[in-house]
Amino acid sequence: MLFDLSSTPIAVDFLRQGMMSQDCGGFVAFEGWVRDYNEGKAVLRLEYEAYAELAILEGRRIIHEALDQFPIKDVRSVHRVGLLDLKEVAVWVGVSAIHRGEAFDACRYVIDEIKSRVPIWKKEFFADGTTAWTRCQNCAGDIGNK
Amino acid sequence: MLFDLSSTPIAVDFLRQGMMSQDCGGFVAFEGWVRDYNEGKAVLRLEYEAYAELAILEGRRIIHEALDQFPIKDVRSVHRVGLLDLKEVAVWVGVSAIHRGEAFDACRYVIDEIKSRVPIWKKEFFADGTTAWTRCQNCAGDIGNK
Amino acid sequence: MSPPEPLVRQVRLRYFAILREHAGISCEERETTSTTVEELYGEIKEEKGFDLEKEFIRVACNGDFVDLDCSLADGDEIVFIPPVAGG
Amino acid sequence: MSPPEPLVRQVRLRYFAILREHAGISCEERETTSTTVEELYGEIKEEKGFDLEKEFIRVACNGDFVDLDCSLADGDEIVFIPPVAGG
Repeated sequence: MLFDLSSTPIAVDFLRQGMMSQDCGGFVAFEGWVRDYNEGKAVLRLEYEAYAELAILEGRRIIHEALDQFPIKDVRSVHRVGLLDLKEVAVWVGVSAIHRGEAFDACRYVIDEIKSRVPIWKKEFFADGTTAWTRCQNCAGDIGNK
Repeated sequence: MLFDLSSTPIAVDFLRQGMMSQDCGGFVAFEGWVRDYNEGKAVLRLEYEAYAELAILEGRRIIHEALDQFPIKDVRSVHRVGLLDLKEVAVWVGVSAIHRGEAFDACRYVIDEIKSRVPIWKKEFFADGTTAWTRCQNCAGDIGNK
Repeated sequence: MSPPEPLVRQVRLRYFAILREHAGISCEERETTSTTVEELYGEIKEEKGFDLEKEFIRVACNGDFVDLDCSLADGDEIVFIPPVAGG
Repeated sequence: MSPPEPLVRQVRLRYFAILREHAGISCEERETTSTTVEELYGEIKEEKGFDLEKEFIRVACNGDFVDLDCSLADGDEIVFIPPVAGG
């Protein structure tokens, strides 16, 4: 389980405990939370839709890239799919390493790449009754919502 | 409780849940774990000793610096004191923000500053029966074990 | 001598997210005379009224990303991938 | 006219970590003729045999960091802070 999709709440504490190791000195985790506001409108909930087979393939590629590029011990990530309420964890990335600088760098690499490359889409349900598939922030070639 | 010392295990999941907010999109956490090896020798356990009053004062200063310097929502940190076993969490830093880049930057700032400025010392108990107060990595003016 | 390429290819299309909602279906089998995925996207875009230009999509063929100029073969499963904004 | 500074000051010293172990005590009251914390560190270093040069320590007076050239006052609580390697 290096990268996976989950249709149930992400068990963040279970995941981090599963990475605990006595030969690592540092652990960095990122969590993406469902936010109540986007593009100037109040958001009530979200739906994530994935092209699951390719999302898992591409997610695992990103994990392997991180393992190749950074001197880290372990890296894992889970992305939610389906309907999510406010404050739920939409995506989690955990990285363990001997030194913390590399854990920070690898964690940031993984979340940036996931957000720009993995085929998962977000539909926002606004308080005014409208919905929208969130506009791409990557079209201009940058890697988006950093 | 922006920065605190704890003589009992750090309740990481309780702390992160206490920071969950529906107006934040990203959360970054750092955990320093007790490692079984340092300077070429097997480590059995650690002891952290703090100059508690000044550690708390300086730790809270660092937190306020982070809140001033980065557009983040919240930042908190806890450092253990006393005897720790392998794999225990020695220090935890959590940062919530609207955008993830700033959460990463602030989290890294806080842990780097804590490690170089807060008067907490680490004594290592080695498998060969010797002990050592860990050598300073900051003497040459850099900020150490990045 | 190998047989000539058929003029009509049978492909399977799957739609996700905004394209699924625009198309009103999540998959379809279709016969096409397009020879590349780029040509196929032009065909579908016009038929369904998609407003995403081809510069903004990526394409998967048989479960992995391919370039827009990738040739179509009979039996291919094609997915047009609208811009991703996960997390 | 304020009274002249006394030649001898009563200060309280606390020791932590490697300095505590080297000194064999965690605090002491002492009378000193040193007029700055730097001078006081030289006095203590020689008496206790500390091997940490003053360039590698920081000093706290009455609960907060001060510079090495900070003047000593009667009743001050002084802590010499060996290099930190927390986390």
